[in-house]
Amino acid sequence: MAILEVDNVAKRFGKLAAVKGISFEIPEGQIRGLIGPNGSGKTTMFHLISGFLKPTSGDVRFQGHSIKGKRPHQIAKRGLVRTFQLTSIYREMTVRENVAMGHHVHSGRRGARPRPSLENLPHFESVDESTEWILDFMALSDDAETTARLLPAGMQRVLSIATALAVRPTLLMLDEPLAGLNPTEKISVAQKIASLRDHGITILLVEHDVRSVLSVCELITVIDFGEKIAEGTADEVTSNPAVIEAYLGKQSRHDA
Amino acid sequence: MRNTRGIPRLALSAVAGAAALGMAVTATTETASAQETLQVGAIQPQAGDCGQWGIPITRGMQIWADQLNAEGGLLAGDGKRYMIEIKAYDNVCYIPGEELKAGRRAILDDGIKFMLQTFTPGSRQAIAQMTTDHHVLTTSYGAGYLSKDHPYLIGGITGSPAAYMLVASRALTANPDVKRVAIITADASYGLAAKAYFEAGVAAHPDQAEIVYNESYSPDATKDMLGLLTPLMASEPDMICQLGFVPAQLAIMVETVEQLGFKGVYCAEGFTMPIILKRVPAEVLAGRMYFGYAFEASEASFSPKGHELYTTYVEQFGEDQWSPYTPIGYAAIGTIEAGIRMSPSIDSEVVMKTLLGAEVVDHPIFGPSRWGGEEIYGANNHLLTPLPIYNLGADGNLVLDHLLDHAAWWEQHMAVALPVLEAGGQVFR
Amino acid sequence: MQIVANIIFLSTFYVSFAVGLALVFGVMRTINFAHGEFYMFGGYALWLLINAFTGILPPGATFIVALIVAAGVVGVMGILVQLSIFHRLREQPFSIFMATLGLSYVLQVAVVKAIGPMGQSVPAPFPGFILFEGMVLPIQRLVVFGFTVVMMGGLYLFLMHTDLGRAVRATAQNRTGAMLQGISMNHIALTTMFVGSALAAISGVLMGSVLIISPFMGGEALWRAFIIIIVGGIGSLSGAVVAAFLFGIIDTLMTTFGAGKFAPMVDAIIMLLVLSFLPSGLLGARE
Amino acid sequence: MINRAANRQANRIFLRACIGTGIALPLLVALPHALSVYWQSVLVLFTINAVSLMGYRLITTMGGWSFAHISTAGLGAYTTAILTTLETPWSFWATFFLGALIAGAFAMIIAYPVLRTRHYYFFLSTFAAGEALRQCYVQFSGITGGTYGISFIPRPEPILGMDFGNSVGFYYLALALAVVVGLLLYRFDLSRLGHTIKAVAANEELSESIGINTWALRTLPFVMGSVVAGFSGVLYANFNGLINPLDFSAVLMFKLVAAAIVGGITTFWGPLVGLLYLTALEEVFRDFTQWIPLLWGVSVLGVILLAEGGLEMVIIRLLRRARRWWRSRGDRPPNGARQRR
Repeated sequence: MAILEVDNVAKRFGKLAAVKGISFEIPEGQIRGLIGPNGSGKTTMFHLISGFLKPTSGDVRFQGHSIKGKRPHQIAKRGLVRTFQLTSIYREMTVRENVAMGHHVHSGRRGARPRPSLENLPHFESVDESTEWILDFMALSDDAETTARLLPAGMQRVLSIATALAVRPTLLMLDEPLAGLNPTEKISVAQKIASLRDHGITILLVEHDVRSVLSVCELITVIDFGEKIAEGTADEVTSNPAVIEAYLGKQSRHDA
Repeated sequence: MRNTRGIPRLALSAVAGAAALGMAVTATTETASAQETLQVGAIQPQAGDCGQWGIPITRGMQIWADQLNAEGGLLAGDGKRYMIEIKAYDNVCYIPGEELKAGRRAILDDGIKFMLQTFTPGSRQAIAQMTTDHHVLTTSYGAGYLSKDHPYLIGGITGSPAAYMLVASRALTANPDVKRVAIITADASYGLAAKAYFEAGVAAHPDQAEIVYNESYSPDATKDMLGLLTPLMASEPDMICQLGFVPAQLAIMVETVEQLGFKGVYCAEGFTMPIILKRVPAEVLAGRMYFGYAFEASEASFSPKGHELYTTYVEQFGEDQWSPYTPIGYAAIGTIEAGIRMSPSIDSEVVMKTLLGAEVVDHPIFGPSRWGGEEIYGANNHLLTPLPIYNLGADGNLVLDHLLDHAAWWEQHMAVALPVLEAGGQVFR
Repeated sequence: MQIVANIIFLSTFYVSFAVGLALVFGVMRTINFAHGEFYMFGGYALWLLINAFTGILPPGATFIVALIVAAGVVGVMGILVQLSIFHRLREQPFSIFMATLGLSYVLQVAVVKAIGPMGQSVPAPFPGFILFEGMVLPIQRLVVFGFTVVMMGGLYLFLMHTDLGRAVRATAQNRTGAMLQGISMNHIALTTMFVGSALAAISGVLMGSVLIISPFMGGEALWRAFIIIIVGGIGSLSGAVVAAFLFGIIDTLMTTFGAGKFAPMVDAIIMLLVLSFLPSGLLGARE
Repeated sequence: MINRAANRQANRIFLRACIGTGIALPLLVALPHALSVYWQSVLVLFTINAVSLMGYRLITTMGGWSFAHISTAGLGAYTTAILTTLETPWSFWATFFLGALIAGAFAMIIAYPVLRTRHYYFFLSTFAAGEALRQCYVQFSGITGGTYGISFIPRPEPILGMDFGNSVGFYYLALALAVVVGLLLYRFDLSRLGHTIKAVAANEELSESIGINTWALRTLPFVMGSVVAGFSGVLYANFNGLINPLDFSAVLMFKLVAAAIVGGITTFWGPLVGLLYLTALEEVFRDFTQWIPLLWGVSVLGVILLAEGGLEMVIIRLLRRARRWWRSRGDRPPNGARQRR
């Protein structure tokens, strides 16, 4: 069953059509890549799915229910959590406090709603235990007491994913998680993403840099000028002439 | 780097804090030193926009004190001379809550027994109870609010707001051809009081004139005179009564309505002629500018003593800082001076009783005057001093147009004026 | 008909004051609260020079001297404010806002203490008026109108046809983009503060010739200008001009129909609604 | 899930604050008896302003500096002023709670427009909202007395043998309110909700994305702070016995903001330090009233430029340095300690 169904979603800003009717589905447990050149509308797409923008038309269904027009925090509560392109963390808090804050929807007396698909993630009774586990899992334990803004960029990126993980998402959307990282960091973050999927979390990631995505994603959706131009495995996509034209063509122009 | 930069800052803050603390201690322990000094309080705006009114008033009081001190002090009824010290308190632009705070400072902390304050009812009511409890004889340049329950509040002179009524009436009497009156006042408590009193003054001439324009403007919003006065001129008035503009604004007003074709007469509480005459020639305005509010010290004939105030002020602060508001504090505190001179003791209760008990009070500027106010305030605590009304002479100098007997006017016109004042919310019986 | 003239004169005033503030707001992305005091300095420059040169220079010439002197002196003050406050507190717009508010109190008291609290007015340097189609047109106001047009024209030429001006404009439209193109922020900030403050002073001289000059004239005008640039749209000079005329019309009509005392309430409500529901104003760029 | 450790920590800090208050309370109760009548009135106004500032600081924790606080307090003041001066007057105690409630309701209504704005836009939009409300006090003169205001507002009727007619009795009323409000708000500040509100202020986008209802958590402190303002307004009106639209004007709002800036808002007590500083400034230089606005301006400018974070940070740094010195005084080498660093 598809965990996320994007159904002919469009978004206009005044006269400008940023997204012109895009549809795709993500089956549960997949790592999906959403790629496209700069300005192709992929970040807008991300905002539309996570509720930070409201689609002009079309529908977004998560686990079978429409989430169109819902506020981002309501969507997050249902288990669809996103990160941001420019790393978003609580800069003045420690690493531990950041992750603990991620538990917001599970804190308090009523606690968490059980998420059946997350059986591979251990269950905890208290925020402290869960925080400890996530810090350990994301290899942040050594820096737990460090103020977040003092971490190197790569670690901040990992921290933002760790905070999102604390919400216990069933679908995690990562906005350019590998951009701006050095090669070693890229490998380690990519491994983390893969292991998240092994814990039962479906992942949608947006990348600008095609090469880094190809190795991780099972299926890739390519958009350009607000339209879907291709969908398929890494090999299919890279050999698709439309993709090469739109994407690599632009890339070479950009490089020149 | 960070640390070395931090040290002087910290040290600086610490020193500043210590200094402030030190000054606080000395300020509180310092008490009235000289025996023969009488402290007189002035609650007036001392800063900000309203300082344009409050500061000249306070300066006028200071000159009053300086003049008396130069004579060796005020000769009181007990035969002794007292040096006068003026203490100014800020009411932050006539905020009644701040008037009260200033009143507490003056009365509770400094032990002030004689004081001048703003005339607006809100400000007078703010400290009414405190003046009664602590026997603080409090004058103002007008009445505003008086009460039988608060005998220590007195209306020192014919000023705000009664003078507006008298000036409007005088202008109508002197110009029988004036039929259409425009009133423009600030949308503030002093402006609304003036509006009612202008109306009452016009009402005293029912067969002659009617009010054709009567609006309030917001003093907060930047006002372009041309835009403000065009609708007024559209009502084709032949007399304009204004209250709320500062002197420089009045000058621009006169220039603007002249340009818009106004040929009638003006009435206001005070015109600062030098700045007006820079804009409009004297021969055009001569005989058309009626004003009166306490007295105008720059005109020498009414009171030579009062004219000294003008020369001293101009010497000290410059001619362009002269304000028609300077004499009002000077005149209003004169009522207390008269009380102290005739009272057998300078105890404020005795002074109050002597003053209010006197059939006739010999005011240092206005001469013999009687008490009134019963009909408006339920208490005869308003000294109805005669009101000198001025006009502009053909040579560009001020002339004393008329000395109006307030008490007599009131007796004659009370029947028509009082209901108008009541409708305007000015009656506090 | 007089109403039409009044609308134009009032709008002229709003334009001349608001445009400098809009420029500073657009580029620096924060408000210089002391802008009102710079305007006030312009007014006092006129008053002092008129007093000093009476009998030496004709008032008209003094008026022009005052424009030049005030623009230069206050422009340098703008640079000083940039160096001492804006630059030190960059990236902290709220701190700048409050610091300049503190500065404006300091400058007001300084003028009260140096010159006195009494509001002043200068006789019109170009006196007289003309009658045209039933409208009274004071010559001084026509002169002010003319100078405002010249000032706007000069600003337009500067922004459109000089490299520095283009860089300022680029920064106002897109700060990050401008930085990526290698435009030096410090340079732009200094230029903007010089020009913006000089415009305030010029406006002060112009308005000082028709309105009252007091230590507090800046505060009143500033509140008005906030509303105008917010309604016009942050960073948009043309928006500021359009909004200035809009408020010129609204205010003149309200005064004409006897609702002048409600002006502060109406202004406040308009400002609240625009800020909340139309944050980019009439012509402002989306952020 | 429950965050036990954080909860325990918060309880511990709060207990310490309660004990501290308990120790200070007898001093605060005795204080007015050591003062002259005038200083008693200064103390009462200080306490009322302190209550208002505690509410203000709560609003700032959600990241916005409101400029409508004083006008909102005015709603409390007008509620009590109007109802206790009716021909059949209400009891003060009823208006006390009603006034705060109305202030809160107003905040709830304007929250919708003003909370859509951020940073100094928030400042400007609250300025506009506050000014619009204040203009209502002026223009709806049938109810509010217009520019004349309302005078001769009675003092609260005695309860439990407490007379509020004099400054000391009224001070105890204000003090009781300050202690109750202070402790409640302090506990709230330490609570998980309090932390979450600050997290929203620090990064609203991230907070929304991890499931925090940021709208609710920005509205909550705004409304709570306004309720507190309402309480302070009620006391202000009853203590002075009169109110006027001018009592809620921008000059006085600036004082409140200046107190928060000069004192700092990181800690709970920072704004109170600022208020103490400004009150002292005003009293010390009261014979130089014409200079007071300059002193305010210089204080605000000086703190922003020279002591980032306000006086609280200066105090914290001094305390930290003193502690370090205390600890290191035993093993400090005889000379050259600075050079080593």
